[in-house]
Amino acid sequence: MANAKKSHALPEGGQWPDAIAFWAVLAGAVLTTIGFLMAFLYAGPVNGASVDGMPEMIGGQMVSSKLLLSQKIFYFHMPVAIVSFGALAFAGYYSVRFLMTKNQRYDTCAKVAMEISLIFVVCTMITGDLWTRFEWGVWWTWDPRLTTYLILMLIIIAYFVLRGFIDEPERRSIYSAVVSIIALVDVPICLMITRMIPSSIHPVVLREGGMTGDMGMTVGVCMIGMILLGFGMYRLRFRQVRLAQRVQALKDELEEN
Amino acid sequence: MSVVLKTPSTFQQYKTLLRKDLEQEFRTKEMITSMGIYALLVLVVFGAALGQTTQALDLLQVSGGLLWTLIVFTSLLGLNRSFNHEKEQGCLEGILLVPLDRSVIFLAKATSNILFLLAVEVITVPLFYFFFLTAVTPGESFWLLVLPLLVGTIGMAGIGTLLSTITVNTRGKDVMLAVLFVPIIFPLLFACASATTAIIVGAEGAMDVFYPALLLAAGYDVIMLLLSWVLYDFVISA
Amino acid sequence: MSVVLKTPSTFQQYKTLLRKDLEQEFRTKEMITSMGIYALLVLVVFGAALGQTTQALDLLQVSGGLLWTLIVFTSLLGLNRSFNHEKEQGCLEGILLVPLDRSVIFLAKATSNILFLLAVEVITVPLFYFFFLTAVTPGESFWLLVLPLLVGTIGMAGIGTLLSTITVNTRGKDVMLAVLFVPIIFPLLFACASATTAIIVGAEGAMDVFYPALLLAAGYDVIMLLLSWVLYDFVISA
Amino acid sequence: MQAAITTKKLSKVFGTRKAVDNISLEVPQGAFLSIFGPNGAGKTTLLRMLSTLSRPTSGTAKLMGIDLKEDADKAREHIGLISHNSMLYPDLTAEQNLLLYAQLYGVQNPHERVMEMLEAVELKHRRLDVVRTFSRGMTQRLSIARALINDPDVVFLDEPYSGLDPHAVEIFDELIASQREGRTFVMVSHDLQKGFDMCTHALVLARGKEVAFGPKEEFEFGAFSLLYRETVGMGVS
Amino acid sequence: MQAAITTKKLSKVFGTRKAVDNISLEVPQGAFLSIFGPNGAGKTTLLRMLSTLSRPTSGTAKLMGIDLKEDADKAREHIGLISHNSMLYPDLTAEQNLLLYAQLYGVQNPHERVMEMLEAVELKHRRLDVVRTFSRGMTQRLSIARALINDPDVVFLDEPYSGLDPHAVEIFDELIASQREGRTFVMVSHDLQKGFDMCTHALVLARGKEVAFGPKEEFEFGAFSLLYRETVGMGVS
Ligand code: HEM
Ligand SMILES: Nc1ncnc2c1ncn2[C@@H]1O[C@H](COP(=O)(O)OP(=O)(O)OP(=O)(O)O)[C@@H](O)[C@H]1O
Ligand SMILES: Nc1ncnc2c1ncn2[C@@H]1O[C@H](COP(=O)(O)OP(=O)(O)OP(=O)(O)O)[C@@H](O)[C@H]1O
Ligand SMILES: [Mg+2]
Ligand SMILES: [Mg+2]
Repeated sequence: MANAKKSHALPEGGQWPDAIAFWAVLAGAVLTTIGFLMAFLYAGPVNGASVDGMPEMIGGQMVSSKLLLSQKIFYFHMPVAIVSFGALAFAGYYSVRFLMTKNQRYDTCAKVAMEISLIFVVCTMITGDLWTRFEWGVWWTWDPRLTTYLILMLIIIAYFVLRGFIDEPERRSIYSAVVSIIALVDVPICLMITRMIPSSIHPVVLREGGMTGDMGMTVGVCMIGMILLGFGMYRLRFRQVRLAQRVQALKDELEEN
Repeated sequence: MSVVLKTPSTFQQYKTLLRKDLEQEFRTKEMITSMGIYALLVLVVFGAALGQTTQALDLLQVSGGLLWTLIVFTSLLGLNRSFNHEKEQGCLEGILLVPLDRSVIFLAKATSNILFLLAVEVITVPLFYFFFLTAVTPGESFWLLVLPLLVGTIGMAGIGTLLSTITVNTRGKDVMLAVLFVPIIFPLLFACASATTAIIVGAEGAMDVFYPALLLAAGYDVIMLLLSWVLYDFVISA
Repeated sequence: MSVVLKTPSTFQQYKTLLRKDLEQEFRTKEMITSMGIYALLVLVVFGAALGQTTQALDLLQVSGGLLWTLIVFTSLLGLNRSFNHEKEQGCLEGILLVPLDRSVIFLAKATSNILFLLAVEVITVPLFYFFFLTAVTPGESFWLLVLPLLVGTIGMAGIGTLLSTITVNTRGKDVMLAVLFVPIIFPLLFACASATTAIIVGAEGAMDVFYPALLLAAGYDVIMLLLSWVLYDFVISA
Repeated sequence: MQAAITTKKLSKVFGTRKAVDNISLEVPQGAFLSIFGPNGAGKTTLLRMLSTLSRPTSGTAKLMGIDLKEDADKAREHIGLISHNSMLYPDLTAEQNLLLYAQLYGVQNPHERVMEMLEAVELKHRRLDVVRTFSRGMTQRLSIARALINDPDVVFLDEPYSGLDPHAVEIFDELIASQREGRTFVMVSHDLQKGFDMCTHALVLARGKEVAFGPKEEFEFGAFSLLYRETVGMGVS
Repeated sequence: MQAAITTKKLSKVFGTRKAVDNISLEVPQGAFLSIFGPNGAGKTTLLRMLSTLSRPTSGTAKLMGIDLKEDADKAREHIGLISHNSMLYPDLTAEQNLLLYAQLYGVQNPHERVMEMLEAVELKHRRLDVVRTFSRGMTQRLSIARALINDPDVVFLDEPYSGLDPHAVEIFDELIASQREGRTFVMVSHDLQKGFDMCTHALVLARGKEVAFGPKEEFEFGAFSLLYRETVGMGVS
């Protein structure tokens, strides 16, 4: 009952996390920049090889400098990918909450989380694809990881197309909640596929023995930066959407009286 | 006459609903003919597309993928129509007015979709064999093909029933269903196609691919069907 | 105000009708988004289907066929919707009430279908290239691809406009359109796919295949468009 | 003066069913013809033939002296039709919709004419809104504006009142009244009282055949009402 | 005796629009409630909530003493609904359609009950025909049979007369009259005269809010008519 009451009260304005949202974005940006610098200045190339324009011998393979440099993409690629999954998980959580309470607020939360995850998914695709270009020399292969991730992106796009194609608000939120929950099933598949299908050429760090300390440090900084960025963007966007809803509701109320 | 109501068992209601779909199909034969013809057309288009190659192409290698592409497109068509029937005269609301468990509606509809899809497959898979595989020699345990077919069909019809319940209420239903269905069904499609290809090629160690892929598909089926079942109540009452 | 009517020129009416379709699309972006996404989905399904192969498949050999299959399915979808719009509120009858030559309606609708299909191709063909052809080296006169694309698109949109006018009034429109469209379009599809494959493979003597195929396609276009134009009056007044 | 509508033995056959059977009418200019009859009597079919949307199986029909078979396009300049369907594109704005029709008809000052019509149906302030967002009553008003944009001499109305609330009905009545001067109207309706009040001529159809036709003066409401009840009592054909 | 329908502060919000706003009613068993109001007033929305097809945003509704939120399935046993849609499968025969619903409801002698209802709506001779071939009037009759097959205690009617010819209206009226004994009816209508004549209770809605509600005795037709006109004159919300 309390919930039902809240659900059609006016959409609230700012809440405490909004106060730190801006700072989170700022800190995230700073940390990511630091991570970027560390990737090139602090973290050593793989196995301590040096970048001097000459091919190096690593693990019995000749590796060119270009490849060693492109390895730097990793420091951004993985954190971005992880955050994209995280945002999706939050969207799924809010969708479940919405179905349980029918509180419109959760629908907005889920939608904004989806938007954030779309941004990060696109970034993963871009960084991953740049890497694909340097590492494997092609723009695209139908590797299982790449394919499943592309599919994940399509589901997220489908979520927004669905929202756009339904006019009634209640139906829209219920349907999109259901779709985002179903979409969540794809996340573990996407995560596990490199481990399940051995023929996959997408690397798995944990399987191949991990990173050196300096690399781990850099990844960590980037990771925290990206998480802060994701959170801050989420809150800022949420507040904007919520305030817009509030204005609309106030307008409607004025019109009615 | 006084009317006595006795709440029927869930199973009876399931049977009643399923029978309705079958009776309807029996009278019009609309679903099976249209899906069948469509499948045939898709086959022809594929044939033309692959017939382009000047060198002999290793058809065995792609046949699994082709077969499943065919099934996906055909089931898209069938799913689209199956809920259009329910909407036509507001029949779905008539059913919703009856005191029955919502998941019965899901189960009945999913079952009829499975049956229609299987019926269409009984026609198209031999045709597929005829068009693409008579020139080559598929592996000997070819008959195992029925397993991925069964698992895939069940999964597609199940999730498809949920999704088409959603899209029947949206603008541009046909595209919307495709947009949701294809990506969500993808892991299943992928696993089934792998299993099918392994079987058809029949190379050494085919079974090492076949069983894991089949298992994956079955697992996906179970998760998705459970999820669809749980979520169906929300979707249909929206 | 007294109303003065001056019968506008055919070309003006053509422009007015075409502008209506474009304005509508501009507002909703429905046709292009839905066709675009659908094309992307078909691409992914093909990719996954062909990605199954353990041995490297000669993608160049099938790419022409794949591309055209993709275009056929996408245009089927678009054609289906384009007349649904006209039917929605009886708008087609509103247009028929106006004193204008029926073939203007055909030309305007065919033009808008061509434009939408081309717009979608502008997105999907690069994607197709990206997904399938970056790993291999297509022939060097690759850019000639635009010729069969243009010829094929014009033919498909033209005949498709006629056929979708017919099927929009039948039960089960989507299948009916596919059933009529695919066989009738088949020669065009075949010729275009040949030309495209020849170009993409770029082997010696490719041009010996390319130009005759293109010519065939163009000839088919001309005949079919003339025929559609003549027959349109009968179809739309039925 | 020339008659607005003249039909001679007009028939329409669907398969083996005669939807309209040998109808001969003559409706003078400026008249208001009400058509009555049970479901399936052929009213809509007759209206569609007269408005050139469907071709008669046999017989001739003339509109403002123009034979519909010979010169349909010329006749179309004189025709306005309001049917169950609004004939408006839901995704275009009110203004775009009217402009489309104005330009197709070749109205000389299309923009001014559109504004004038929007004002007449009191929708000028909503002209930039997409028709999809209009309520049923607003859509109906716009549909009237659309039908009258080419200043037609003959206006056909197929059950224009169905589904309207009383206020919407009032607005519609006023509009029709203000437009009657010099125009011929043909209206299909199931509401005997209303249809009879408005008309100058009445036609009762049953199973495609004419049961009664004539100027209103020839009928007395009581008797006409009885005749109508009887006809309708024949049931669905 | 227990009330047939009780609502307390029933509301339904679509997005930010309040389609039904704080409606509290109490309708005794055996009553006939007529609901009036302009287009978009929330009549259909209210009916859909009461017939469990849509969930209230807030407030409670009870039907025959059963809370709709808590035990919708139990309440559904008492509900019959005739909406704009026939809710009949066009490709099944009349008999198959009724049998489907009879069996879903768990009627004890489904075949006999179906025959009985077919006789009541005078369609027994057409029972083996597919509904697609039925005329509008016949479909409407079958739809009534469908709604009453489970012998519901409360029957909801949403604009049941729209599009019917006078004969079909008569048949419908007779059927309703013969079924009124012991049943509660709720009807939405734009026809004030008819709706007021039939009812024992009346409700006027505007913009989702109750404008007037009470047993018919409390209203005098002239005043009620005036109130209704005023409400409708408020226009589409
Ligand atoms: C478009 C192309 C790509 C996409 C969509 C993609 C996607 C992903 C995703 C989603 C993750 C995080 C999930 C996980 O940890 O398993 C990830 C991690 C990773 N990716 Fe990629 N990737 C792409 C290309 C590449 C390429 C070309 C390489 C290197 C050659 C690469 C190397 C890695 C590594 C090393 C990790 C961390 C893996 C781990 O910790 O298990 N990725 N990628
Ligand atoms: N396109 C068609 N094909 C076949 N039969 C048709 C067609 N259109 C109408 N009919 C038949 O012609 C007859 C007349 O139909 P029409 O629509 O003109 O009736 P009406 O008088 O407008 O009835 P209502 O009051 O229900 O609108 C009916 O029996 C109908 O079944
Ligand atoms: N599914 C929905 N989503 C959003 N808004 C809706 C929905 N259904 C109805 N509404 C809105 O709720 C209000 C009430 O609609 P409702 O259909 O109940 O009106 P009504 O009283 O039945 O009108 P009419 O006389 O035109 O049938 C309208 O403003 C309508 O736009
Ligand atoms: Mg009619
Ligand atoms: Mg209503």
